[in-house]
Amino acid sequence: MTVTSQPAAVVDSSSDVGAASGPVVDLAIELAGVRLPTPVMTASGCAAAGRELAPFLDVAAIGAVVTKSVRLDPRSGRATPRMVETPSGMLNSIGLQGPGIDAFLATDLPWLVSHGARAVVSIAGGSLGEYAELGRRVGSSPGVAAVEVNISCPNVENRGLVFACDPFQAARAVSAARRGIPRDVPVLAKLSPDVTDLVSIADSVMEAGATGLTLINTTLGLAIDHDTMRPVLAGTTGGLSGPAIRPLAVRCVWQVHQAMPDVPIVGVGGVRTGRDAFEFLLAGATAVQVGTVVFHDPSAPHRVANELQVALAARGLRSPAEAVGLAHQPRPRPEGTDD
Amino acid sequence: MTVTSQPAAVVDSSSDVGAASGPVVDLAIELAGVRLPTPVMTASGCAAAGRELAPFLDVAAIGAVVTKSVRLDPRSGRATPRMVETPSGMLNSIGLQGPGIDAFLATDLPWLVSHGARAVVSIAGGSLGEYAELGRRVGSSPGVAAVEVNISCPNVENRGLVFACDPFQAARAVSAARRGIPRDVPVLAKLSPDVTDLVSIADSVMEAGATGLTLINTTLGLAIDHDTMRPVLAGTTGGLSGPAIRPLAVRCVWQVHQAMPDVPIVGVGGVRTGRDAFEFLLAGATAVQVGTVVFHDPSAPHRVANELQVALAARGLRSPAEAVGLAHQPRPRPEGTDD
Amino acid sequence: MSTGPLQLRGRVLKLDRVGDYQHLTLVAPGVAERTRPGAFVALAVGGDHSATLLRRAFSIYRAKASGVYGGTVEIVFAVHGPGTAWLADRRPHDEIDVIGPLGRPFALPKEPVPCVLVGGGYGSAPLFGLADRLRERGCSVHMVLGAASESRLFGTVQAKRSAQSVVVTTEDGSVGTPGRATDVLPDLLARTNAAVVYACGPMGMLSAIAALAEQHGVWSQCAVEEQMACGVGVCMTCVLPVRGDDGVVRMVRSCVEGPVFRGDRVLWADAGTIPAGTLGAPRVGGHA
Amino acid sequence: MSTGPLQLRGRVLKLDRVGDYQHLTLVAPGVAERTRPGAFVALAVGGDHSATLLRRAFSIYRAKASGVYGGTVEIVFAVHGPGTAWLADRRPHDEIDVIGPLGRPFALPKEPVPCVLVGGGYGSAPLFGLADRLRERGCSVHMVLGAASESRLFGTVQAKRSAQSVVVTTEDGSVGTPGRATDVLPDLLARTNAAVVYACGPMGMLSAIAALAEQHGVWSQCAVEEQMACGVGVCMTCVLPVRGDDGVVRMVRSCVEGPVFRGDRVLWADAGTIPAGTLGAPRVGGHA
Ligand SMILES: Cc1cc2nc3c(=O)[nH]c(=O)nc-3n(C[C@H](O)[C@H](O)[C@H](O)COP(=O)(O)OP(=O)(O)OC[C@H]3O[C@@H](n4cnc5c(N)ncnc54)[C@H](O)[C@@H]3O)c2cc1C
Ligand SMILES: Cc1cc2nc3c(=O)[nH]c(=O)nc-3n(C[C@H](O)[C@H](O)[C@H](O)COP(=O)(O)OP(=O)(O)OC[C@H]3O[C@@H](n4cnc5c(N)ncnc54)[C@H](O)[C@@H]3O)c2cc1C
Ligand SMILES: Cc1cc2nc3c(=O)[nH]c(=O)nc-3n(C[C@H](O)[C@H](O)[C@H](O)COP(=O)(O)O)c2cc1C
Ligand SMILES: Cc1cc2nc3c(=O)[nH]c(=O)nc-3n(C[C@H](O)[C@H](O)[C@H](O)COP(=O)(O)O)c2cc1C
Ligand code: FES
Ligand code: FES
Repeated sequence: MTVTSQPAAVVDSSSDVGAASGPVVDLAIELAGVRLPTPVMTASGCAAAGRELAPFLDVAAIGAVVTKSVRLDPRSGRATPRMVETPSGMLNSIGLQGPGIDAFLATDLPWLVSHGARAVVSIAGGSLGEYAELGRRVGSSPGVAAVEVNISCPNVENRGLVFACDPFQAARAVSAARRGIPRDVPVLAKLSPDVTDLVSIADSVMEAGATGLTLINTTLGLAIDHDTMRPVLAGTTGGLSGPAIRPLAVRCVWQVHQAMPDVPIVGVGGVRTGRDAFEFLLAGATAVQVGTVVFHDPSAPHRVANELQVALAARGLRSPAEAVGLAHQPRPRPEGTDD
Repeated sequence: MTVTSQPAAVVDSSSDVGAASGPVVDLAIELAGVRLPTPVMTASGCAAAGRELAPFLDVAAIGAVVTKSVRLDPRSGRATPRMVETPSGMLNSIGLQGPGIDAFLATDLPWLVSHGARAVVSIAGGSLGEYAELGRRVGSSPGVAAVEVNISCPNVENRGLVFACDPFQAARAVSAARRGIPRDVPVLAKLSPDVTDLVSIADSVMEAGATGLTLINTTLGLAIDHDTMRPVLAGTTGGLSGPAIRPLAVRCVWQVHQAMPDVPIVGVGGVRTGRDAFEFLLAGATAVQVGTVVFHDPSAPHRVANELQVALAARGLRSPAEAVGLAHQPRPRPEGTDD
Repeated sequence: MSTGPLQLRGRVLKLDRVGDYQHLTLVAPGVAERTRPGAFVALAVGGDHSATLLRRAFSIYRAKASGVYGGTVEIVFAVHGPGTAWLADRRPHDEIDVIGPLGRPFALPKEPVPCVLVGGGYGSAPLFGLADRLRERGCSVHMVLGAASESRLFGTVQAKRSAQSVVVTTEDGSVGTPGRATDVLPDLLARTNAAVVYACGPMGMLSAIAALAEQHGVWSQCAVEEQMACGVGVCMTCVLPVRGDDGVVRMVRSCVEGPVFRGDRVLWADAGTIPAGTLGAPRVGGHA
Repeated sequence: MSTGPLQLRGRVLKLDRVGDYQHLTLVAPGVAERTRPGAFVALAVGGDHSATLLRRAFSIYRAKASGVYGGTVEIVFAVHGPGTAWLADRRPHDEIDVIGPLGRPFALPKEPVPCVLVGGGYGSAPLFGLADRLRERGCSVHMVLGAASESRLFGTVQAKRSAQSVVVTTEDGSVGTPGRATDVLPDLLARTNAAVVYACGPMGMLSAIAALAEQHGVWSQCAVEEQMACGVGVCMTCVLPVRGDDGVVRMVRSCVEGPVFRGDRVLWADAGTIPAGTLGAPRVGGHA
């Protein structure tokens, strides 16, 4: 399973020609204190624990591998069907199927470490106690580049309400996880867009000890089968992802960066090409993740980084960092006004 | 401008064949007491005041024409660019350009009435006073089939916060408008999906006197131009619409119908084909609106109704009403279990 | 009866490369009969499951009312993004959903006066039909075709048949007079004693032409190219500040009130803004 | 070295209609060398701006390591939705992004035993390569091809070359024995003294075959067709309850641990559910 692959799928860099004449772009970035060779990572739940992507890219060369959110105990996940294709996206309702934290730390994490990948471990709990325990276990494991706290989970102790939808509960989950994680391991809180006031949630998880934010998790959707006339997904609703939601994700990054320009943000939602990644940087993200598009093109985290390099060079930028938040600068005057 | 058009664009009814053998479907519905010949209307802002669609469909034969939201005074709208195409959707930031209520009532409404269309007049205010005044003016005009209250507007009296994002403000806007509108004219409150708890907003606008709900308005998005490296839209953010958001819209209809099964709902968001319309009915909508897809195919409100008729017949349903909310019934057992 | 746009499934008859452009001929019965020079068509792109929903607008280059295959319309386009790339990938017999003709055409002079027609790049496309109509009315026709380089010119050979005189300009000097179309215009206006200048091309060019026309006391008719989501007047995306007969500036839809405008009516320098004093000009903005 | 899937831009060599199916030959150098019977390819559909992002999975019908054009893979498919409609619209020289070979192939018997191969509809596609391999090992091969009607059968002529005996069944009786493939199976298993039954087709058929095989004390190898979003093991959509060697039932990914499973290991009746006792079986569910 270590065969190198041919160049792949989607390329969309028509206006990026002439890049050869641009500056030499070093793609390396620093995210919340961690150095990554490129700003393009996988997204949680869209790369398993990295191993299956090895035939399609070099896991050591991409920004990082963000692993599927792991729960404390093994989980079977939901019944099938677990996905529906939707226009330029998909709905999923996997139900966090996984081996549980012990098996993950015993098998998956060492594989990533031994293959030279930066492992960003995503954890998900159903209660504050679980977040705390997961934080402790992951925090005491060597080789973790960063921890991502997925708080888009129902809180069994609070009528099943999703942690991410309430600033107070969101903060408590992040703070519970944070406690067991060494200071020098960054903690990214991953937020849901399905809230009235994202900035207030962002604010409260930062207060609770997060080092940065991952924006965004999927947005809640539903599809109905025309033939059975019932919801397609066994879990009824599912998370909407893919290019369809990119404008939503870019807006979330924009709003949070606008309100808190110093907070490191990892942008995720519909990244398909290097130009999409560039758009997230311009909105204020330091790094990006590729989720659904990996299903379309498993080499995407590698390809997107290459395309981003071309896009940066074509615009005279020498590093991803130079692009971060640029779109917030005042607009040049509209064409046609000449004074 | 009254030329009949040829059959058009998108058709997607592969599994609906054999419809000829199904029952005869009468597409007429009753929406909050108003009889409509089909459950398929235009969406506000996507059909102007109906007149421009006359070359492509018979305005008298479609369910209703929902007019562009009208403000009290004439408005120039926002600077251009006002739109960006996005994957399976678009962002818009028109800024409610329009002639103001007086010109609307003098010109646009009489045109619709004289052409036999059912006119659903959408109103939008920037303050409670404006909603009240708009309600009075529209309420005293003959020929209004229903009023749609667009509350996705910033409230100038409340730090520019959007009415639709707060149950209390949303209710106040609807109640202000409702006061001047005769009892027998239904009032549809149009809600935004960009809230943590849609059901609570739905609940409070119904309490405030709405007769039904239109779900959903666009969701907030943003796109950045790769070349200028600034937001594409002159208005920075814009509303995301089109098939990309259909799963989100269907979810909103589902959630509200689940919580309040007796409330008439008009589903809107990404309807492209009769099967999409069918999906909204199954989720709990009594009628649907076609917005963005009208730009793709101006005959869509007519075409979608025809396709819906085929879809209903193929499933043995004799009217749209028979489909409403069906997807909420318990699921038949999964295949493979035979006891 | 034969007014107003049609919507129909057109069929590709031919698709040829011409310089940097694609020349597409569509069988679209009924459209030609209604077409007047300056009108455009709006094409759906990407097929039944397209991720690109918005129609693409193209000036009608030629429209033939009948023929072996029924009426045809022709357009000339540059591959730019996904929509035009999809169009360039069509084959004969493929179907394309067409709406047309759309928009207000060029206004024709009542008298047989000298006319100058200026086309920038593919902007020359609608001028050949216009030239025919003008000549039918006894007008003399002079053409200027300008582009960045030779491959971006369209119709230079045909121009010689359509016009009494033709000037070609290229910015890189690869053919014709080096420079811009507007560089040669003052001279031409004077020399031909033109009463009307017709123009189609990029905004910058139109703006300059409208100004020159005013300086020379000549009417101008400019076909603009604003971003359009629908092309039929229902979305309000394609607006531009234009001064009306009543002196009031309004944001008007270029798809239904244009694409051809009187050059002296458009507030060229203010395009992309809402100029102060426009009807209903901005206060605190509402999102919609 | 020659294991593991490749990702590459395949090129369409041929696309033919066969009954109700399309037979697609792709130039995809390197894939054939790695292919074993039962493996599949996952194709990207809809082009660079596709609204249909998920790959479509197809059993490999034939794979040729070399040839005039380099190695090829062939698939047989039915037009079903937008993805297969797009594939059916390809022309020679068009590019298609291919990943393959994927999945665990059919396990081959170590001894030269009699084998029965059952294909439902296009499910026969992977059986011809399998038959070749089995005959190479000295196994006798007997085939059953079943479908709803004649036009939904694939490969009846080729089956006669691949197998010692062939039974064809159609539900409408349009050709062969009227009824289902499973109707003729008990007899055939007994008559041929089969040691292994290989099957590819709809879930209902596989389930019935696995049960019959158990009744007859025969091994079964079933290639399932679960909905797949990625095909490469990263999304967890394609799971199915399968009992492991340790007796524990797990939700296993049919793209990497299948598509071929031992028929006696799959909990057929529970597909589409999480059977009680499955490792990590449902508690209050979390959305993700
Ligand atoms: C009245 C009119 C006449 C036109 N005539 C011609 C013609 O004869 N030949 C020709 O090559 N082009 C013409 N154009 C421009 C043509 O519409 C665009 O090149 C085309 O829409 C680009 O689509 P795309 O998918 O390739 O590019 P994209 O940039 O991906 O398009 C994205 C969106 O922006 C819009 N858009 C992009 N560029 C333009 C543009 N220049 N003008 C308006 N909208 C744009 C598209 O319609 C689409 O909605 C005309 C435009 C208008 C408004
Ligand atoms: C291992 C495997 C081998 C297959 N081999 C063949 C083959 O040889 N010939 C053939 O015609 N078909 C085969 N299929 C089924 C084929 O993948 C589907 O017919 C195809 O994905 C339908 O795509 P669509 O866009 O036309 O339909 P749509 O229904 O629009 O597809 C929508 C989504 O559902 C998925 N899907 C739909 N139907 C199926 C299905 N039956 N199985 C799995 N996923 C599905 C698609 O992948 C896509 O993600 C195989 C499937 C699998 C899993
Ligand atoms: C199949 C699937 C499974 C996912 N599982 C997880 C998960 O376990 N944890 C998590 O934080 N996000 C999960 N996500 C969300 C993604 O990480 C990402 O936030 C979202 O899909 C938006 O990005 P995209 O559009 O690039 O997919 C999942 C997404 C998909 C499509
Ligand atoms: C260009 C445009 C303008 C719109 N203007 C309005 C408006 O004035 N009032 C309103 O309530 N909704 C407006 N909407 C929202 C639509 O009515 C509809 O709720 C939304 O677009 C989702 O439906 P769709 O996906 O079918 O477009 C507008 C949408 C678009 C695309
Ligand atoms: S393009 Fe829609 S109004 Fe002009
Ligand atoms: S299809 Fe994605 S894991 Fe099997």
